[in-house]
Amino acid sequence: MRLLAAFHAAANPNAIPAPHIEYRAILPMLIVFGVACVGVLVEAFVPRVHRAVTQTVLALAGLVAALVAVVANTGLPRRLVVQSAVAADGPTLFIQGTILALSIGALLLIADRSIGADSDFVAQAADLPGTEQERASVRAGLRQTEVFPLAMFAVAGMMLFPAANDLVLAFVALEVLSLPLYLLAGMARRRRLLSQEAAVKYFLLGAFSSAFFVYGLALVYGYAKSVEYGDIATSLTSSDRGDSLVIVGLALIGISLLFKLSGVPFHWWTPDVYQGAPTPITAFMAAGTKVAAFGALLRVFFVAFGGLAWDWRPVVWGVAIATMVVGAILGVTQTDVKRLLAYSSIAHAGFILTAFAATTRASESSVLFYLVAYGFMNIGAFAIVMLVRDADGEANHLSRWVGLGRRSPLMAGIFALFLLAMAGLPPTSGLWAKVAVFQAAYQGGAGPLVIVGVLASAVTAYYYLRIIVLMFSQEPAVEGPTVVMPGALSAAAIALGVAVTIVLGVVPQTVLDLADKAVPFLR
Amino acid sequence: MLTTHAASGVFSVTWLIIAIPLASAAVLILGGRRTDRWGHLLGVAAPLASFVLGLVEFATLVGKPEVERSIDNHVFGWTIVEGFHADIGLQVDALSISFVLLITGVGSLIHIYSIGYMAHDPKRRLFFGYFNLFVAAMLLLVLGDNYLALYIGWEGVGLASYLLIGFWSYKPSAATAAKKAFVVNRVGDFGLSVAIMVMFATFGTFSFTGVFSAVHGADPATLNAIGLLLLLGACGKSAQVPLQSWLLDAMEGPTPVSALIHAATMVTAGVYLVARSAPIFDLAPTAQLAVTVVGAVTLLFGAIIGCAKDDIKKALAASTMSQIGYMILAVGLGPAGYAFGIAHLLTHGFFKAGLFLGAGSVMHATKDEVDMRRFGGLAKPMPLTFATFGLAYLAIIGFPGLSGWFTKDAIIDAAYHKGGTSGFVLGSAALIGAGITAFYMSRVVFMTFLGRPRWEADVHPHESPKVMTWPMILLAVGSIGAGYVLMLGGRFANFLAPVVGHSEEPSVQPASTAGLVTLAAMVVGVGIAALMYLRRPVPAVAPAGSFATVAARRDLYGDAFNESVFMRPGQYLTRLLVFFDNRVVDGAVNGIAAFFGGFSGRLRYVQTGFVRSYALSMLGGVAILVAALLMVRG
Amino acid sequence: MSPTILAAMHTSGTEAALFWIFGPIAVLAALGVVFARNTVHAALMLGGVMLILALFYAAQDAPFLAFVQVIVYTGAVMMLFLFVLMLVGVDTKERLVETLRGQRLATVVAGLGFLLLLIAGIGNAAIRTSEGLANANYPTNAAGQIQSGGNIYQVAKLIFTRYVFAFEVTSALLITAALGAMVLAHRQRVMPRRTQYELMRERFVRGAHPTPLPGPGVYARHNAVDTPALLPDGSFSELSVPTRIRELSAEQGRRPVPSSLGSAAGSDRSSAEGDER
Amino acid sequence: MSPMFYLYLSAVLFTLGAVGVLLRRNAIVVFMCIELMLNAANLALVTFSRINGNLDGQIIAFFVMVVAAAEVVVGLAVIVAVFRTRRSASVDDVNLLKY
Repeated sequence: MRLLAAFHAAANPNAIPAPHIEYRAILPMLIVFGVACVGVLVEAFVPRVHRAVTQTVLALAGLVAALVAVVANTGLPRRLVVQSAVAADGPTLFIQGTILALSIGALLLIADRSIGADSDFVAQAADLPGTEQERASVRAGLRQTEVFPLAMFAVAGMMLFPAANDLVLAFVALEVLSLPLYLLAGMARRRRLLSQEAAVKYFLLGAFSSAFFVYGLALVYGYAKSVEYGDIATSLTSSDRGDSLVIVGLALIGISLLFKLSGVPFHWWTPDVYQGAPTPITAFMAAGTKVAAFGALLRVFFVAFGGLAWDWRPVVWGVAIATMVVGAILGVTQTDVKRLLAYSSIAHAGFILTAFAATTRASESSVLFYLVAYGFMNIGAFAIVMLVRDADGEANHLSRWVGLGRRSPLMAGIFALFLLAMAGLPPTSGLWAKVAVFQAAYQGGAGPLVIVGVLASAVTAYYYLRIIVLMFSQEPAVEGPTVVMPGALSAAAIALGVAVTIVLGVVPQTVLDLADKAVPFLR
Repeated sequence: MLTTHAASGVFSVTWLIIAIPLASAAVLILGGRRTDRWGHLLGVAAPLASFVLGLVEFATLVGKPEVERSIDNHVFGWTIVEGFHADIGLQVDALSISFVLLITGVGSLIHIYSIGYMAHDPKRRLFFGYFNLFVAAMLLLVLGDNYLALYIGWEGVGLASYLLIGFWSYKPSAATAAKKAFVVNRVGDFGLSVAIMVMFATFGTFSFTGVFSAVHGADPATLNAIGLLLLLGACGKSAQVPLQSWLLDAMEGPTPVSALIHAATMVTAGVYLVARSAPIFDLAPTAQLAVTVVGAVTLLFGAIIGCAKDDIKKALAASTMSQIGYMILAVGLGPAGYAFGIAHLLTHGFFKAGLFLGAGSVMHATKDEVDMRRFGGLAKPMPLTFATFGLAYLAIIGFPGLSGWFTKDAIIDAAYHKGGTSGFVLGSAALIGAGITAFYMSRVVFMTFLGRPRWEADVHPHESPKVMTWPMILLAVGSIGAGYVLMLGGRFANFLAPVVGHSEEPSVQPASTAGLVTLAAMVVGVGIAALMYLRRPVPAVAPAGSFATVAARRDLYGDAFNESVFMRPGQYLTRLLVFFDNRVVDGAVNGIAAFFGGFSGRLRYVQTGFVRSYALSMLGGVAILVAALLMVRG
Repeated sequence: MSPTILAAMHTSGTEAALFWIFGPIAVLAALGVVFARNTVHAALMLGGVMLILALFYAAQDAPFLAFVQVIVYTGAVMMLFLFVLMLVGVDTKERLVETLRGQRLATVVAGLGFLLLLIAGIGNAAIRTSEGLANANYPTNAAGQIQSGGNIYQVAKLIFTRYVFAFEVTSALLITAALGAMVLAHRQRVMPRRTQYELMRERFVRGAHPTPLPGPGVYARHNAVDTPALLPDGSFSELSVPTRIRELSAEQGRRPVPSSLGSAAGSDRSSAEGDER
Repeated sequence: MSPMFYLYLSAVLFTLGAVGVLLRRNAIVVFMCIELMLNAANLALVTFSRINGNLDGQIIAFFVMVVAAAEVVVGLAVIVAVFRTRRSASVDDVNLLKY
């Protein structure tokens, strides 16, 4: 082989040497990309009746295989791979593993069709809502199975985003994860208008924010002469250029990341999109995107711009406070459960930002732990939201949830568990997640943030507990919605959520150790 | 003093004391309608089982030599976050076992009573579920061997209390009360959680043994800060000034709830917290002084409010507030007072539960009437209730020989013994409080059971069923005897000594000077009440326009004099305090809730739904962030 | 070309002229994108900006990008935009009234503020030298010889070595895009295809104009498409001129009907409204 | 003339694009303005590439173009889907989700 290459080079002095690629290190991502591509082929060649099953099995197998690959890679040395475009280090593996596990949960929800004849997805996205054509598609039992490859592409993007070691690859990954989500957000079967509106808003604002990313990238490139994180970090001390260039660039890049993780004031899309998108996609997006975005945020800000920490810290403080306050206060008067969870997700982003603002080693590991805990409670909560239905599909208005605990105590109890977890109460993972981030923040000198965080979590606890009280202490409405018994797939997803939430609540140490072993980021 | 011993024998199953009610609660809450038929029986059996277990442990504990009377039952090691290993364990010692017996003992009685009281409620099963949840949480609170477990229990009782106050949430007042209790308690909980964080940051551990062995070298300022934060937590849960306002409203819950949670157990958690943290407070004089001041203020505050309430449950609630003030005062006195505070807590558990159950029995008999002006002369149709209520009443006012006399006098005495001006002021406050207590409690009894009947025509009072009267009888027995058992010969103080330290004071002499003065104050209080509410008919409508009524009854010249000289200023004071309570404190709390609600309600309209507005505020945010970064840079 | 020259900050005069001529045009065109009422005009303005940028790329030693810009952006992307504009309706004009209160003022303030910050950021960058791309395009080897190369070769080399992974990953983007467009546009037929017979029935039962519409009239002096046809009775056929053309000619002030036959003007105007096949 | 002017030009174009996003109601034009922003960024990249004396900037610009092309396809597909449902391409009309 090598001989052949040498021969080739001798024959043509201009031949570009083949780059060395560490395939094993990027195997998890390659598997997911590959499965997504195979999924597209399945759409083309497998008969319609078999597609859904084939896609489900394929996607699940792919995710599991990728997860296995992530676990198998834990022994590899920490290094930069693929022409130093990708960082193969602990946080990468930890985040990728988290994203894969969360994606398995979300995929189970996406694939589940047991909730009556209608799934959450359109029969045909191209049908106009309310037309005879649409009804005919529904009657024909069609199903938009392209959802699976799209979701897989998004998963692959999410895995790549925090692993990328240069800004270009990060940008490409950002788009790989976003584009499928824009499409998927518009595919809800019920309330198509809302769903399409969500897609348009998400798309326009997402594209707007990624334009800022590109401009920031350009400015950083102008300053550092390179976009590789390591080079940027070096240039901060050695460059002869004025800092203003990199400061503005850093701000613009940070804004785009804050947009993805719904930091205030870039959170606007969150409630609208969470509410409008099909619930399984909301679950996927809420869990996966947040993990990926925080992973990338940590890597970009700690590895590339760690030298400027003194400059960006105060701003992160401000953003964290605003995010916690907005998420906590606006959640209080929400009446739609998905919207409420959206504001809760904003508040949680704020809590995580407090640890981030502390910029210590502990803040890295505590953020990782929080992401695991939060991701799973989120998947579980949205899974339950998906099951509370009446004749018009999901009953998302909170007034419809009154007395649900009387009607279906088990499901309402599980939902209550997830709410307790979000409130950070024992015996759930949420408690330790909060303890971890607040402790990291406190030790990192962000005491005031901790105070705001505790107050904000008191306010959020108020609205979570309000739902619990609503479900349990009042009689159900006569024509209220019922909780559909979950099918095997969504039951598995819920069980996954419950298990992780409780296990991490009781014995968090294993995962905390893992997170601690995973950090720090490869610098 | 702080060494603990590994658990063996019966102590190794201490966790069952908590697990049994918890499991029962899980069954009842999650079981749905299936458990309707037998739910209440399970609900009663659970605390009874825990009580029996507690008794066995108590007996075993008493049989051990004093130095071994602290058994640590390690449940599991819990390495939580890097660098700290929280051994979640249960600690059985004199203090915790006393609480266990109180909670499960009185709790069981109230559970039994509830079978009858809640018989007609379609959600009785759920009620028992919450009740058991409460018991489990409260047991965790007192049995945990570290602050973290205590905090978990603390939050747990808060949740159960919230659920139970709002149990009849179809009543808007109940829902509001639940919310208020929740919000006020969050303030206290915040203090506690910060205290725990500071503790961890300073000592690197949560466990009682760890913290207490580390306090000796600690910075006094830190200890004072921890103490004050703990006090804030105690104020929230124990309804002490300035966080007292939720307790009166909490009476919207079913009466057994008021009896168990808002009189006998949960509200005493603050006392437990201070007593448990004795080693910290002993080294933090400022915090300790603050504790005594809070206690003294509250005991007067509650007593005065008690004089003005016509609602029997609110009057009792005010008295609870006042009595807990005594306990807080006592535990603030340091080693001299811990034993008395806890002893008063135990006797109070009996007689206050008895009073509440009696009140519930009265309400049960009069179609849920709570206005004492519509009672009167109930002694005849309800002799058993009257007898038990009367005994509990005598106990609370400190009638010689009954339990309250032993413990309350001891506290007053101990306050005077503190010495100095502060000791005198505190003791006098407690003394005056005792007089007022006698007055308003007599008022309650006279207005409810004596005098002429003032109930509505369609009300036919009758004695309550046996399932309700027996618990009352047992509690009355406790009200009589608990004092002897605990106080004679300093028995309880000795028992508690390994936990809270010895007092150099000799055991209290019941016939001391202070005791005699207290007795006199009590007699005066009862006498005034008798003059006002026995010799004179009680109007069925509150004398709101008392100017006019005074004029109408001019022939009773002496009474008019009484009224204008003693009553009016008292009334004004009372009104002022009630006003303060209703407007200022409630106003602040309601205001906070309304603020968040209103703020949120208004702020949400910022989310206009217009993409362009979103994009605009994003661009604005970008500009601000960039500008901020450039400015930070210089 | 000597690889060792260190390009100063100053560029050649030709380039300066190019910039000062086309730079302002680019700004004007961008303003056009923002303010043109007609969407097609906006699109054309954007195309103009893109072409000018291609020119600037070429001037800055980026010939490959210049061509990509022309081919991909101006050629493909802009065509896509125009295509969709046509699909959505070219005649859609935006109302000029701003419905969101304060949006314009706030936009101008935020925009100006942002621009100032950007300019300040760039201006304070203290960039003193411009390296130029001579070295990058024609690197020397150890012996001091200029190696084979050129911009396209060096760009390709970078893409396929240093940036190879990003390059591969973009394929996922393209697949996603294709898949997405297909999902949102392609419809599988679930209802049986309607036969000729059914289509015919549908058309006749509705009773609307079964035959093709009449073509425009052709007269001796006017053979434009906006000249209506004459009916046998001498009146004008309202249907013979497409609506859009009628609007256009009305806009441009041309009477759709020869003035010599003015009697039909009224009927034509009335037809401008109702005719919505 | 210094290459800096290209940078200033790119800043102006970028800001104009951002302003256009906020002012235009037609979703397609809004999107065109976003494309304008990306183009401005590309100009900055190419200019920096020349100033820095390495080709990375050009490569990045190339990637931005590819990404933008994909984004255009997806975006226009979404916009057309909404247009077919509502017969309106105005972003102010997609306003059901709020508060």
